[in-house]
Amino acid sequence: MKKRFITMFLAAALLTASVGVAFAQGGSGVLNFGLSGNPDTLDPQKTSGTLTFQVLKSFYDTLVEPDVTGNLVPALAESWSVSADGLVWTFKLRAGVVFHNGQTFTSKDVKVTLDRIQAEAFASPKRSEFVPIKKIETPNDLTVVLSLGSAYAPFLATLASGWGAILPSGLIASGHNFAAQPVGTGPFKFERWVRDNKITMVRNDKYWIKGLPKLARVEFNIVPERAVQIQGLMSGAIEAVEFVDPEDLPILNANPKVTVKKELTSLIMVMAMNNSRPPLNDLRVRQAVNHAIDKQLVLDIAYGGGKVGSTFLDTGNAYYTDFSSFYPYNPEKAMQLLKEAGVGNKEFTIHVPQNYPLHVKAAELYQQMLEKVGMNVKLQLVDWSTWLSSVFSGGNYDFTVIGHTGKLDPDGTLAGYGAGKYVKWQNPVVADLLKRAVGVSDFAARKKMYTQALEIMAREVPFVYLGTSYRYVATRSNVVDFRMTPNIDTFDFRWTELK
Amino acid sequence: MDVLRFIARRFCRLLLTVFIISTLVFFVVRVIPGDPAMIIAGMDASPEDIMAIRARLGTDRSLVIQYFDWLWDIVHLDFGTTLISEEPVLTLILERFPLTLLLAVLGIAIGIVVAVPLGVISAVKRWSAWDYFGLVFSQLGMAIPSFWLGILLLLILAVRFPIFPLFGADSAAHLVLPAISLGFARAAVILRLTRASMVEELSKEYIITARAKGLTERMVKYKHALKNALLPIITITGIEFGYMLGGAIIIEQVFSLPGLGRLFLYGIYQRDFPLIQGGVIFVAIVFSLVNFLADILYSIVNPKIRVE
Amino acid sequence: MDQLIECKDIVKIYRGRGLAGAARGFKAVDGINLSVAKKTSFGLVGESGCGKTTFARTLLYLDPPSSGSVRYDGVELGTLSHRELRKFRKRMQIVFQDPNSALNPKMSIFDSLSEGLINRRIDKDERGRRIKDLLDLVGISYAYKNRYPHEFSGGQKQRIVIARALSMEPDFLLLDEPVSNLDVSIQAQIINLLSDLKKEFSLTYLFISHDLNLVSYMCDTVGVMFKGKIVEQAPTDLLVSNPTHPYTRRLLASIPGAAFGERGLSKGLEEESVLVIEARKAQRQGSGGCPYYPFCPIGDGECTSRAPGLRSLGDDTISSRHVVSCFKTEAGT
Amino acid sequence: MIALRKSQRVLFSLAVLFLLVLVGSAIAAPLVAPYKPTEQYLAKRFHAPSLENLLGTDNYGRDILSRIVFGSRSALIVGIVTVSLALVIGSTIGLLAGLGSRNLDSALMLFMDSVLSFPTILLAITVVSFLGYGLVQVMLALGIISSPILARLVRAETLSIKTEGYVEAGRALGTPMVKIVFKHIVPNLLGKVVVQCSIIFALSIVIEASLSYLGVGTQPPAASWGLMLKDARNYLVQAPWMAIYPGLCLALTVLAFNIIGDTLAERLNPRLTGSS
Amino acid sequence: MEAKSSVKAPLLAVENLGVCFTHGAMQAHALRGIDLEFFKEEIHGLVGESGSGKTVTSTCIMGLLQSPPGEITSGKIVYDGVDMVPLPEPEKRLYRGRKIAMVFQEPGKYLNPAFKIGDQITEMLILHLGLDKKAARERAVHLLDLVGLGKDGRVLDSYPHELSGGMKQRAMIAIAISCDPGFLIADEPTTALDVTLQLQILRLIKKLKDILGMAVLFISHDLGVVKEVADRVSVIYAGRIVETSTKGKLFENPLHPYTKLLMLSIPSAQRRGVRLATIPGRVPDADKTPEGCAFHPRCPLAIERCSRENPSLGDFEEGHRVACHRAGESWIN
Repeated sequence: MKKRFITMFLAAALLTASVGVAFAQGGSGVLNFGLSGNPDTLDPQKTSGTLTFQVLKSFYDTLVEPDVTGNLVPALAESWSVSADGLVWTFKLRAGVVFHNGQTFTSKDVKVTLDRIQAEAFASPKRSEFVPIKKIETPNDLTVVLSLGSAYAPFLATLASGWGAILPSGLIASGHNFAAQPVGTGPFKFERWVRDNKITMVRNDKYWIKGLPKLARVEFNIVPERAVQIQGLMSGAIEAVEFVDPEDLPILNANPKVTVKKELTSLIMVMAMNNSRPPLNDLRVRQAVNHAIDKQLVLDIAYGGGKVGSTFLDTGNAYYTDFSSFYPYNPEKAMQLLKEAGVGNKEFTIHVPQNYPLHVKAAELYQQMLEKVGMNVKLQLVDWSTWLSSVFSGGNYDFTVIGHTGKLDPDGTLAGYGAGKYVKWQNPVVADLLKRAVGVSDFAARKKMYTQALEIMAREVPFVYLGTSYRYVATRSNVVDFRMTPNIDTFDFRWTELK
Repeated sequence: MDVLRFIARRFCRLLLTVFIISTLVFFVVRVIPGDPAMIIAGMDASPEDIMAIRARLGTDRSLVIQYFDWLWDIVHLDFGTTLISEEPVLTLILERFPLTLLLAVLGIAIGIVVAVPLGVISAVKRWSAWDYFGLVFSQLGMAIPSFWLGILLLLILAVRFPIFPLFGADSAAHLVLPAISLGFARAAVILRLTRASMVEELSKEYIITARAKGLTERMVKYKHALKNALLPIITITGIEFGYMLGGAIIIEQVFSLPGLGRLFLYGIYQRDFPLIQGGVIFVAIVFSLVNFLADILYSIVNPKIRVE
Repeated sequence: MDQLIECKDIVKIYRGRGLAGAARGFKAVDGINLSVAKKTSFGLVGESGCGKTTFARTLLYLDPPSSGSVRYDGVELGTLSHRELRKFRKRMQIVFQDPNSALNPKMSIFDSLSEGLINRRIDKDERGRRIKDLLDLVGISYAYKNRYPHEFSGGQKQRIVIARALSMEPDFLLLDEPVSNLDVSIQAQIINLLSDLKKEFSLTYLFISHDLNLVSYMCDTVGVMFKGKIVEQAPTDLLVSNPTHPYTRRLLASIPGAAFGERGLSKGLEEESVLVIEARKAQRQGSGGCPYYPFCPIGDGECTSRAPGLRSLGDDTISSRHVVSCFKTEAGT
Repeated sequence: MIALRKSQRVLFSLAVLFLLVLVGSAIAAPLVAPYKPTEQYLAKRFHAPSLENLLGTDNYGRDILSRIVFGSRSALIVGIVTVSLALVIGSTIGLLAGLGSRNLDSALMLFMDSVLSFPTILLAITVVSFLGYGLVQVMLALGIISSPILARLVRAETLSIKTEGYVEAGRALGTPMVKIVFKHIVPNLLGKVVVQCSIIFALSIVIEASLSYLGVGTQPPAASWGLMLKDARNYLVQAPWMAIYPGLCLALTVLAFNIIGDTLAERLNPRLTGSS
Repeated sequence: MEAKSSVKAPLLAVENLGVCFTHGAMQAHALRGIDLEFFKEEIHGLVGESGSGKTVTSTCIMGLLQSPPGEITSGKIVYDGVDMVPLPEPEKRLYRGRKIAMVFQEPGKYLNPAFKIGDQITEMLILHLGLDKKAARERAVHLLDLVGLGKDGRVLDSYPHELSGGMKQRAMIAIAISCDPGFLIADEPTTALDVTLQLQILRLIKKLKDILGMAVLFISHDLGVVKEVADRVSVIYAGRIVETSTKGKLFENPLHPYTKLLMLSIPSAQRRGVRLATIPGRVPDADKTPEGCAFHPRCPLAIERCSRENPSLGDFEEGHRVACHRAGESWIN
């Protein structure tokens, strides 16, 4: 008997040893990156996940892209021109760009790619953003002419977003599975994806920006435990992490081999209120809730600091205007307003997506602050899927804590509010302003319209606008020039080097 | 003949079990709030886009039609593709399974290597220091949640004393700590069982015979009693294996291992129905197979069963 | 004579467990006909595994027979509903072999004895009185009424079990090896008690045992059972003086020591080697011959081809009551 | 030998004592706990144990001692509800299978085996996803997943008790089936069931902690040991006390239940109580 | 045969053996001075009811008394001139199986289910006789033949459960006699067997005694069995031998009232209608043995002296010893 068990054990051990031929690491050009989860898919047109686009940024390019300051600059398109009515866009494509599979990039690729995302049967989640394109013409290999049905201000931003990635037409035609095997023109070539373990990519030697990328390869290590990520960063097993919980800052700052950079994100942190549910349909109650929250404290403790906001846009946005004088932290005022509104002991629930620990932490703080002004508030964690369908889409909630990711164009953020989007707040004036602003290309004119709408939103407070948090980018000290793309928060490894 | 019938009967039972559990899960996961189309679409998608995605996924059809559709596919051994990433479910599962299997096997092996000898000594030397050590060991094993043990082990043996890697699944060294965390808790159970089984065997009449034959105490205990005492351990090992598969989810999470458990958890969170279905079927089959193997092994080792 | 209990062609088949096992059955009782006259005692003798206990349980419909009928005092038990059967069963009580298992360890003996009385809707005061009478009857002090079974010895437990059976005021008592787990001196006490009770309450007994000595002491008629069948049945004296079936003879001859040892009946007791028995079993396989053939010293070819049925040994009133199932009835006498 | 046996008795008494203290503090939690368990004192986050906060404070400055005391409530409730549910579901199915026809038995056991063939934690997560996150749902899930074990036990015991003489005698005495079940069968299988329940009790507390770790268990800010452990794992270096004390409590509670279960098992198994 | 006892020295003698069990504060004197002699080629039957001390006696002779709780308080067990009681355990072990062997009541339980019969036999041969595997197996085949399990040694490769009850007991006997022991203890070897098998096993033991020239201690509660098999009979009651003699003398003329009552309490066809003799009460527990003669509370002949003075085992007549103040007296009129 005993013998048999020993044999079994030995066999298992041998098996392990043979499976795991230790991976040869090292070389200054390899960056180990700590990622907390998997991308959903590697097909840029079939997803909406932030984390997914963060990874895809290295495989694909777009016609235009944001630079370090957030301005849209040429990428695969060398230049472009717009007709006076803003309906016809002519793009001059970059010559000599080659896809990872060796195919040369031409206007055909743009057309086929855009056709793909527009196809109804393909059911891309971002299809509606491309529907305004009525006609795609390719007069020659390096020219694309896109005609819109109506003026659409965010159009360039749409092309610069992750889902505007250009795919090789040949592979699209042959039905290539981009979800598992991405092929683009990006700075890195996809090598391998072992789900829940790692994604590896190697330098694209034929990248169209000469001299870039600098790294030989990047490995995304998928490490779900935050504590493990941090320990990995401190011990050098990981060179950079996706995200740092502010709670870990003291340890990281104490470590000389780790550098932490603080940047303002483009996130809009809020606690949304369901404006259709009494008594939250009463403005006084919403005002009371806003008065009850010490926004800076919540930002500091839950999100590691940031800039307090006062309306529904990230505080660093060019269209942002400050209205923080409306509802300063004032618990007495809150209690008084609640008394006036006669809220009494009614029970409220804060629904929080369980997969976002920072929001959960913020929710615990909100809950305490609201209780302090006499509201009866409970927490309920839900998984992301339930949050999307039941809370966000179904409107089954009183309060919910969430952060809205930044967009390249304010319309991406604001569209639909005032007309019942998940906070169920109805305001025809705002709805109309937002709708009309889409067709206005002039910045000043557009900003005026948005400021008007944002002020109403700031006054009527369908949300608690917490503000925009800081992002802490922690890397080993030898990592130079690891960038995060502004507004869309994706990783940009092109300039990164290891010293 | 008898063996064939036995196998056939077990196989039928296995199929029935799998059918029941997967049907149950089929309806349960579809009644859970949550919609894979919304996961794909995200927060900013338009309702029309969501409808289109639903149509593409086929989740807009009635439950009954979806059920029979699924049943038809399963009968043809088609597990389908995942909804979110459109990868073949079976491939994904088979890719991830070896690691989880290895983890479970190692966990069991550690459990057995530690627990069986300790259990035997505890039983032979009842109420001795060994026995109390065994008692404390097994109770701690049951009382410490495995995720805790895992994190502690990581902090001590990967951070404080960097003997083992922190994360990843590239070499044998990566599996040592996970296997220990997984095996420890189950070792407790196996230890208790071994001890009870050995104590029971030592009180049996044939032990008196063995002594009356003039055998040494060593032979009486470690030959005559032990062989009988080990029999039930085989059965329990099969059942323990099921716990290992389940417990692996947590261990995989702590140690960043790309195992079946996390895949499955992801499936549940993302409402990726084909992935959940496939996972359920696969896990149930594996569990049943392992128990079936344990039964066969048991019948080989236990002469009494073989004839019946 | 008035028959209290009559059964015809009782068959009890046990099915195997599981899906496939159901098809193959095991005939524990294979066509038993038997009747017990009122106020007499019938003894059923057989070795372990011959189906005596299964037969006892089917007779009381504790486990209904697979086929065949049981008439009790003229009533067909198979036609009764559950509820009626439950009422009817009270008239037929059973005493088991193992007194340790016959009493619920979690109930005091007073509670155990009350069970039947409660079912008969006898009020509380009356119950106490009756239990006292019953315990007196079987020789257990009423002072022990609140004790639990483990506080009693085997003999005392068996007395309590008998008292419990009597609490239903039955007219029929099925005694399944009532003394075989008891010490010699206690055995005699219980046997005497049973004899006294039979007289006092005009009881009818069906006495099941492996001990031919005991059965022939207790009973008026004896049936010998082998592999689910009765192979010989006769009034006790006749059976003892003129055992006809080779199995009966073997049983008699096997009684060690005092009673029959020196009576010269040991013919047919030659030890059959294990291997011979195995070979004969194989010879008989599937051919439906006499089940006793493998063990039989006088069996021949005839016995391997077909099974003998029960037949009377004579026509006169006495020998007609002696029935046996063997082709070779003359060979042994 | 006898002296050593005594030490097991001491162990048993200690276990009982510990549980009594636990139950006492759970009942009198508001009196025992120095602070409100959910009250945040953001000014004193991560304070080490001191006279003010005997076991220190957590990442919201909440008093750990108070949270542990209130957490004992949810631990005990989880155990009690899980065991009760498993008892109701498991024993009913076990009794039905043991007493019913062979087909009913097969069907019920097939169903139970199906449930068992699914690893515990996965099943719990599935059930909790179905019912929603929260303590009540977790208890329901734990009850459901624990019941097959009890069902099997009850069935096996019922099948064996069914053949005991006193059950047959009861039938012969004309006792109705329902009465036989409650007077003869249930009291005699209770012993083993109690032992199994003590194991389920202990296990349910540990699994609750594991589910909380995965984020599907008790909802914050409620005080639960599992939740405390989950939160503490991120602050092991900064604030080890956040983990040590709730972990200790959980381990001791499970230990106490196991010791009690073991002792009961020994008392109930005459073979093991033998002198050899 | 009878002459032998006075001439030859016994192979094994138990002298004044006393055993006490301690359970906490309770002390049970299981044996209170046992004297027994065993001669070569002679079967010595030891008769007694459960709790009388039969099994404790055999356990002591085997040197397997568990201490604690048991303890030999007095006396010697002399085998071939050596007192085994004070021997250290390793030396005692050399007697067990080699010189003194034992056959138990339930072969099904006393055979290890996980080992083949062959292994269970050869294991001893290798250990005690130093045979190699091949020689051991050859001897095992021979042993099986000796106990009637066939000449081909097929049974060696069987597991215990594959054998019938009778075969198991034969295998058990084969194990016991494997090292050619001088002394064999048979503890109720036929009680668990069917009656028809009982006689075969009894005859086998007799045969082996003759072939191997062993002294046999045959323990039984059944007077009939002892009468069948034994040359000499001792009756044990409450930890003391109350009567001992050759079989003939003891059965013809039982002197102790207990012996006599035991004989009269056996039912049989001949005694039909005759009330069985009973012994009131039951065997006392070892911790509550009465003062004086332990049997006096149940004895029909008891006088005042019996409750005071414990009678010693003395010669009543040549070769017939009895421990009774009123030995040989009759109470039936």
